[in-house]
Amino acid sequence: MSVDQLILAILALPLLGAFFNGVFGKNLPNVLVGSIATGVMFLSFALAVIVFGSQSEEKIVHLFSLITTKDFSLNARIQVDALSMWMTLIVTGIGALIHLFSMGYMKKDAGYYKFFTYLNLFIFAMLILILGSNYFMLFFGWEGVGICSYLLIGFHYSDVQKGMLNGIAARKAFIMNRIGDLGLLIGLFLILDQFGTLEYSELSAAMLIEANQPTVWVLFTITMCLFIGATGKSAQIPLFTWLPDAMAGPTPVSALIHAATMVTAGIFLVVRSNFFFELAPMTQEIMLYIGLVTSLVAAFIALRQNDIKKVLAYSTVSQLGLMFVALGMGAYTAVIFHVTTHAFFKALLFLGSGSVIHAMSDEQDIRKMGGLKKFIPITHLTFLIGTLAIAGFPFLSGFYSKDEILAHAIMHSSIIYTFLMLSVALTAVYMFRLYFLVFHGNFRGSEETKNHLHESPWNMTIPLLVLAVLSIFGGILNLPGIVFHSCKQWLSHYLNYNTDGLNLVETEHLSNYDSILLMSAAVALTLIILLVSFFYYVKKGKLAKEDSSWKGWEIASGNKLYFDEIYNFLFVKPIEWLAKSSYQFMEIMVLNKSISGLVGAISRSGLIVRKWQSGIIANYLFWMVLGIIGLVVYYLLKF
Amino acid sequence: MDALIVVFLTGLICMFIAMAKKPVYVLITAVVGLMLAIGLLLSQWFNPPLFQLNYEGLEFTKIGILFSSLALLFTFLIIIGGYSYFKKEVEHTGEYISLLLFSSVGAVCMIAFTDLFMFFLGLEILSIPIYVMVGSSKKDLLSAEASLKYFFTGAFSTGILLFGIAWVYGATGSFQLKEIEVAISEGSASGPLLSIGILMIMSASLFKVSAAPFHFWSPDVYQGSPNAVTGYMASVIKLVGMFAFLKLFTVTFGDMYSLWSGALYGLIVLTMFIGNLSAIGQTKFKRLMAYSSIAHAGYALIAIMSQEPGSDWNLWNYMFSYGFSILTLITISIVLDDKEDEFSSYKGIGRKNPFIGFMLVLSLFSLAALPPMAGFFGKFMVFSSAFNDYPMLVIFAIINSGIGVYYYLTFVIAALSKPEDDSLVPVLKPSILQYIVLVICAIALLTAGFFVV
Amino acid sequence: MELLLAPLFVALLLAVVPKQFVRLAGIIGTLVILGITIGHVVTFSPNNVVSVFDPNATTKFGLTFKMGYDGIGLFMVILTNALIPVILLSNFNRSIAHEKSFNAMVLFMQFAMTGLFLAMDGIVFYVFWEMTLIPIFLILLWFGAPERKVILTKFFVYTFVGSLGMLLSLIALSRLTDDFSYESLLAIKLVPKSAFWIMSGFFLAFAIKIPVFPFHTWQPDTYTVAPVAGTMLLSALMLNMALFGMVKWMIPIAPEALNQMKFLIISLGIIGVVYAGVIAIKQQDIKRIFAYASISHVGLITAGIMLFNTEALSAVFLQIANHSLVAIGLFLAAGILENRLNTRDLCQMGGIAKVAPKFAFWFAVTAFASMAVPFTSGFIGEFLLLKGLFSYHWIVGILAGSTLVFGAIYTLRAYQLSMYGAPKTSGFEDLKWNELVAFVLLSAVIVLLGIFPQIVLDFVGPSLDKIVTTIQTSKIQIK
Amino acid sequence: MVLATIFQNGVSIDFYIVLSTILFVIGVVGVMIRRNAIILLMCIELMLNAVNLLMVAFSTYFGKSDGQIFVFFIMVVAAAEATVGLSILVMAYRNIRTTDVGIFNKLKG
Amino acid sequence: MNLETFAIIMGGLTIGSALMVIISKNPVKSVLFLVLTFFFISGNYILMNAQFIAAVNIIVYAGAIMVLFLFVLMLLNLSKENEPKNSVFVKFAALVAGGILFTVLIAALKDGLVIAAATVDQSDSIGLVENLGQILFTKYVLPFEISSVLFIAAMVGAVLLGKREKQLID
Repeated sequence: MSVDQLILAILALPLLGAFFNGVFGKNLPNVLVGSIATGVMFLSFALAVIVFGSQSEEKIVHLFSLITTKDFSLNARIQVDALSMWMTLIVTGIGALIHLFSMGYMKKDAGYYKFFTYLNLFIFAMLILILGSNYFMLFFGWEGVGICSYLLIGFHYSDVQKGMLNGIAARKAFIMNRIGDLGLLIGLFLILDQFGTLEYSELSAAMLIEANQPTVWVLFTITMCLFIGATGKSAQIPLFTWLPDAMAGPTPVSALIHAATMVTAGIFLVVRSNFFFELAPMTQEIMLYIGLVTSLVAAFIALRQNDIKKVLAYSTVSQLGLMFVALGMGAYTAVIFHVTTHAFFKALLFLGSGSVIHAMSDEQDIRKMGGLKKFIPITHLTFLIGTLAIAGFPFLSGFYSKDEILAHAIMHSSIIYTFLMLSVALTAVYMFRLYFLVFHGNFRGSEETKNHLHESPWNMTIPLLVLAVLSIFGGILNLPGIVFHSCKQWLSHYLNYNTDGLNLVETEHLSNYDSILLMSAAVALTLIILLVSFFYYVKKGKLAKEDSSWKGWEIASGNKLYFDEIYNFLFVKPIEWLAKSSYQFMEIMVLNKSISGLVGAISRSGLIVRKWQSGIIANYLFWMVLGIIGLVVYYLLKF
Repeated sequence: MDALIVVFLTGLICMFIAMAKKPVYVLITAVVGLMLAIGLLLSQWFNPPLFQLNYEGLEFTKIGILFSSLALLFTFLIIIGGYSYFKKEVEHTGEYISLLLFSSVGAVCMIAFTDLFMFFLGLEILSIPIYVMVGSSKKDLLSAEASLKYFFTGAFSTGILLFGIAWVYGATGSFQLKEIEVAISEGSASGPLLSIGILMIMSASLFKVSAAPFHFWSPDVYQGSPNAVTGYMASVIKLVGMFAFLKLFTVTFGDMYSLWSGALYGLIVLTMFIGNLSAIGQTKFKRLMAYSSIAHAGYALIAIMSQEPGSDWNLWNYMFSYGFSILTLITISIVLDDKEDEFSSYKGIGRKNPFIGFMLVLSLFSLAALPPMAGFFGKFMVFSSAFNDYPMLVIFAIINSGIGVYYYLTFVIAALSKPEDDSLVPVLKPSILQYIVLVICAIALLTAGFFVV
Repeated sequence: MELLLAPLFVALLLAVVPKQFVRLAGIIGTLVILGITIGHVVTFSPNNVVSVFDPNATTKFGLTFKMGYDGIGLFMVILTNALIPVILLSNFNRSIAHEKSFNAMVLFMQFAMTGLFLAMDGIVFYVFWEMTLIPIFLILLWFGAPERKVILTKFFVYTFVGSLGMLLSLIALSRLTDDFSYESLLAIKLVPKSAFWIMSGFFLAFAIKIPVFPFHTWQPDTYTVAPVAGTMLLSALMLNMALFGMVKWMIPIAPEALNQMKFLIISLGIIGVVYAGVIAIKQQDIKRIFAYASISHVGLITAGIMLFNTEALSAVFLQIANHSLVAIGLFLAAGILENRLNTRDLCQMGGIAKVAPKFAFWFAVTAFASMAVPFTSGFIGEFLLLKGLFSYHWIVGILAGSTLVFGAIYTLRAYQLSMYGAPKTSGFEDLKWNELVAFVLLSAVIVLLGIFPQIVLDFVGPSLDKIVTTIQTSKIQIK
Repeated sequence: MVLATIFQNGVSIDFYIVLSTILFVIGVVGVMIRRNAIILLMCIELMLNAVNLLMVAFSTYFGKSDGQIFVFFIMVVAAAEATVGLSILVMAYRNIRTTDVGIFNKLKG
Repeated sequence: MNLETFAIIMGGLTIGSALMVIISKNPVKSVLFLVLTFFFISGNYILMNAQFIAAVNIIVYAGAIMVLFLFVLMLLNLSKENEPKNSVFVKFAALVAGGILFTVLIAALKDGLVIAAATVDQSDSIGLVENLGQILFTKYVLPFEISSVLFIAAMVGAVLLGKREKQLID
């Protein structure tokens, strides 16, 4: 099979799976449904690996033309290059694992077949997003993943207690994404207006020629619009509040969509558009600061969250913020690297938490957990690996990727580096808090729950183990070159021709000495926090505080810095007020009343006119005489 | 001329045949006579008439032939559609029908006149039998009242008309339309005498077509008179009045256009508004028809206002569609035969009797100028002929059409909606004759608009 | 000609069919008509103008009776004729389907609409335009909710008054031309002032029927009291006539006023998009929500028409098709809810997804199509329209784009309040076969057009090109 | 003849125009102020006579006899009208027992 | 006494008796004043050399029509002064309207009368029976004949309305 057909197969397999499960899944046994869904994912992944291995240069596969008008055409095309293939690998790979995990996790769910349909559909949309050769395809997939995300967040919509709430969370996610989408769409229009095409290759080629470059302001607007789109999907300030709420969905969904893949679409967008962003330094600055603030804010909020998934969600937001900081500094390959490792360990963490929740009979509150390491050893182990990875424990994947970003930061500005270090430290703090509270100490849940505690089945633990391995060794992909010179910065090199933009940026690297210095600082920080946490939670046996005993910053953190309330006050309430008042005032009072007023006036004047019709002959004759008088007077006046 | 004689003779014969106390014979005679008359009229379109007299008081132009045959056709439809009413009192059937026939003699005179003698006589022959017919249901108090009102206002307007004729005579020295026209165009007659005379004649003509402020009689009289007579007044008298108006004012007094057009403009606007506004909120069917006929008089007068050539054709089309619509409605009300004439008694009629419902929709929407019914085309032609000179007038008329549709619609809704108690709604059984009338009307309303070549 | 007369013939035929077969006969009849239409579509080449009827006569007032179709006309005809069987089908199990009068009126309406789309003469257009009012009015009157009468009067009078505006414009035009054939009307050269008034007259008629803000107040009320089938006819088919009329008649006849009116109409359209979108957010009545949604969507289409370039107009036709499909789907869903729960109040619904999963799924598909998500027909159309509007002015583009957000808010709200949560009622029956088939057919077309919008574009493109270039070359430059 | 035409003897036509106008207006006023139907009818006759007077005056003034012929027809019509009017009146009287036109106001609005 | 004075006196008397018609409270008096008015008008006709019309006027109007009126008055027993009075306001309004009508008509005439020139020689004979008969039966024979329709219609109508219905006898 040629690459064209393979790539098509990669795309088509999830779709076929979704279609098959969607149509026939209802009447098939769950095992079969799950196996098919998972099977196509693994197959897809395998094909992706083949393509990845065989394809070395950029290739565009033309499928069909969506629209052709005189001015432009929008085509369904696939672009096979390093970036897209790398992302494909992540998506299909992690996707396959999470599918496998879901087979166990969702076992007892009534909507089993639906779940896998949606998941497959999601993978399909995500693949379109990353494989498309133009912004239009990207937008296509972009919206597609939004819907799948919506469907999956609100998956338990008919839950007796939380059905509506799940729905509201899903809606919130969708609408916030839509706001970002609008920004993206406008960016697309601007691009189309300026260049007349949406193809990446044509655009980047056009941008290379100075004469074709639009003015700074236009470029700024374009990039800002794209960035707004990215903030929506990648949960950055101001559009980040949907992501924690999105945890209402089943845990595998959180792992796949809201940690590993979909939320990185914004990152992908910026990396893809590097040829624009490189020439828009102002946007880069904005991106950098927004990323930084997001990272800190999210990390801060995560400190006092008690829902295991919420902690992970804020951690995701924080990590994404980190990535945007890196993007703001133009460190595209570093970001992709971090995306990759983040996908590994965050998926791992989420799946681990899923396993915990599974074991805890759907309890998510960490205050009711504790001491779980005895009961679910595999989960414990893998979760620990994930925690260490995200906290930047030496030689785990997170360590390398985070380090690379930090290295860029210190080259950029030491203040940013400081803040980033703060963010990293906070990450370690809340992650260790989470870990210790869940797995150490005494079990704090009910007896009933305790009796049900059990390790997850094989199809859930295998993905955990695989991801754990990846989390450990993921760093190999892009070693900083201190240890093995031969595979130094492999990923960066691989991605280079996609991401070096206009060849304007020379990717600098710190000297080995500086690198080691930085690394040691980070490692020291992590280790200190690890030790302190260990003493604090395990030795002193501190527990998570009750909400009522929060003080000072804890209140702010626990209440998510009141973002929801502020948004509610600033946007939701005014719009609802506007909706109500414009209905009541404009629609009923002004428009309807003006019509009915007109009608009323007409019929009232009808009543007046009818009064003249008194029924008395003398009056009629009188009117006639008046008519004649009128005519004569008319004559007198006019002639 | 020969048609005139035939109609008159038919009327006479009817009276005598009625002595046999067999209403059917009267009907057959009237039908045959009218058809003969219409045939003779139409044959004049191609050939010279059989009788030719020295006196030229009557002249049948082509448009005159059309108008008079239409008037006779309307009379014909009224007679057969209202037959169920006429035969109720056997001893009067002959009188009813012959009075209508005599009246239609007047109608033809009033269409074909060439001097004011025939105009005046035609007007009176047209009106006097109808004064009687309005009061013909003698036990009915309202009928008597209507008759009295019609008579007094009518006689009063006759006085005004004669006063106007006298002044015009004084100014021009003649009763011949041709001579008057010449006198006016030569300018030898201009002056207050002529102007006031013309305005007086206009007042009387406006009375006949029931335009404001000379319209007051029509709602009362329409309501009070028997249904068939209302139909006759709304169709034939209005048609004839309009044509006489047109003939007098666009031809004879055509050179005084600047005088009467201004006055007519204002009165048309007044008429349309009064007619339509008063019609809103009416609960009596025939009263509604009366107000709508007032409004329609306003629209039709626009044809007379317009100085475009062919306004007589436009008027003919307009009156054609209007007449058939009214005849349909009147026939239905004859079929329903409701003394109270309230809207409420029409509730659900159309739903229970689909054909009647169909005809109701057809005629009411034709009145409201909804295509493809003929009413739309009539209105369209009239309005478009006047738009160039009087855009504002046309806009007023259009606004009024908008108001008008409201009350037609209320009636349609009442007639077509499902009644609460289905058993109360009668199943109507129109006679064969009424079916014929309705079918003729339906064909006319549906197709006429398209064949104005 | 058989294209035009077939519906009338079927309508008459339905009057004599025995009552128990009438609903079947209705569907078969419409399918036959659809077959005839497909025959025309297959033999049609988009560059042509096919004359259907031309007696070569002119009446006294300039009526030429000319009828024919070009790409856009035939597109509208096929859209109408394809959707009417679906509408009949979706109402197949309701009592309304057994009514002769209902079936006959739908067919009669089909006849009138076909005539309208085929009209090549101003008067013929107007005649059919008004003729459509009668069947829909009767359907609403006979089968609507009990409180309908006042609202129906408002609807009828409102739309009628609107069309009087068009009548006035035609009357004004009658002075300037010998006959009303399309070519003669296009050939008229107007001074800008009179062009402005003539276009305003047309716009009044179209704006009320579409409806465009602020002429929309009849619409939510009417949609709520109408029977489901009536709402479908109104929202999916009736307003297409107005949009079609704007493209084919209003602008080509008075293009001199295009630049004057452009700003005004686009503003009204955009205000409608935002205004209706905002209002829909807090409505409790599900039909009302969809009614406002419809106003919002067509506001966008209206604004798009005024851009008057081939690209935007192609998108307009795509959106017309999309809006029709979606409207039928949404109102079918609303009708099912209303029918089985006896309420339209969202607060009294909930949890239906659990008891009626099939319904929930297909309703969701339609709802997503309404939100213009990818793979549905709305996506491309909306994309192109927004792009066009954005090029016109960026503020307009952004405001219009808010439909993405508002659309998501109100559609999802309506969907979730009715479908999500714990079931509040028991015994909610899932989709019947006919409803299922209707949903499947609609969704199939929605997805088909979502992936291959080019078929629509190719179909209408040449005709639109012709219209646009005629105007550009002969009369004015479009700014 | 005893009298040569009056207009050759100093009486202007204006005199008769004014005279007949006065008579006409008296008739009109009478119609408006009286309520007895018979008197109303009489006032209308008075109006017609005013017209007759004017017609004859013009006819004599012009020396054309058609004016007088017209007067003749007016009389014919007046007679017919009076007949019909009185019979309507009698019929109404039978129904309501009054000739007061003010009573006839059941039809209105 | 010249003709002018005579005409003025005649006119004055006509107006006076006409006024009495509308002023008299008793209907019978009104009828009699109307008859008187007709006589005065006939006098005017004679002044204008219209002898035939004068005669016909007296015969038809005073003789026939007014007798009919009187007859009906007596038949309906309306001779008493029982006519209900219009309110003062109505009378006042009617008088004002009449006054205005008169004023505006005269005001219109004040602009200057233009009357068709008396082209024909004002012969004395036009008002005579012979002359009128000649014209009536030649030039105006058609209206003459047509007026028969009028009379028949009026007759039939009068019979139709006047005939007592059987049921109405009480």
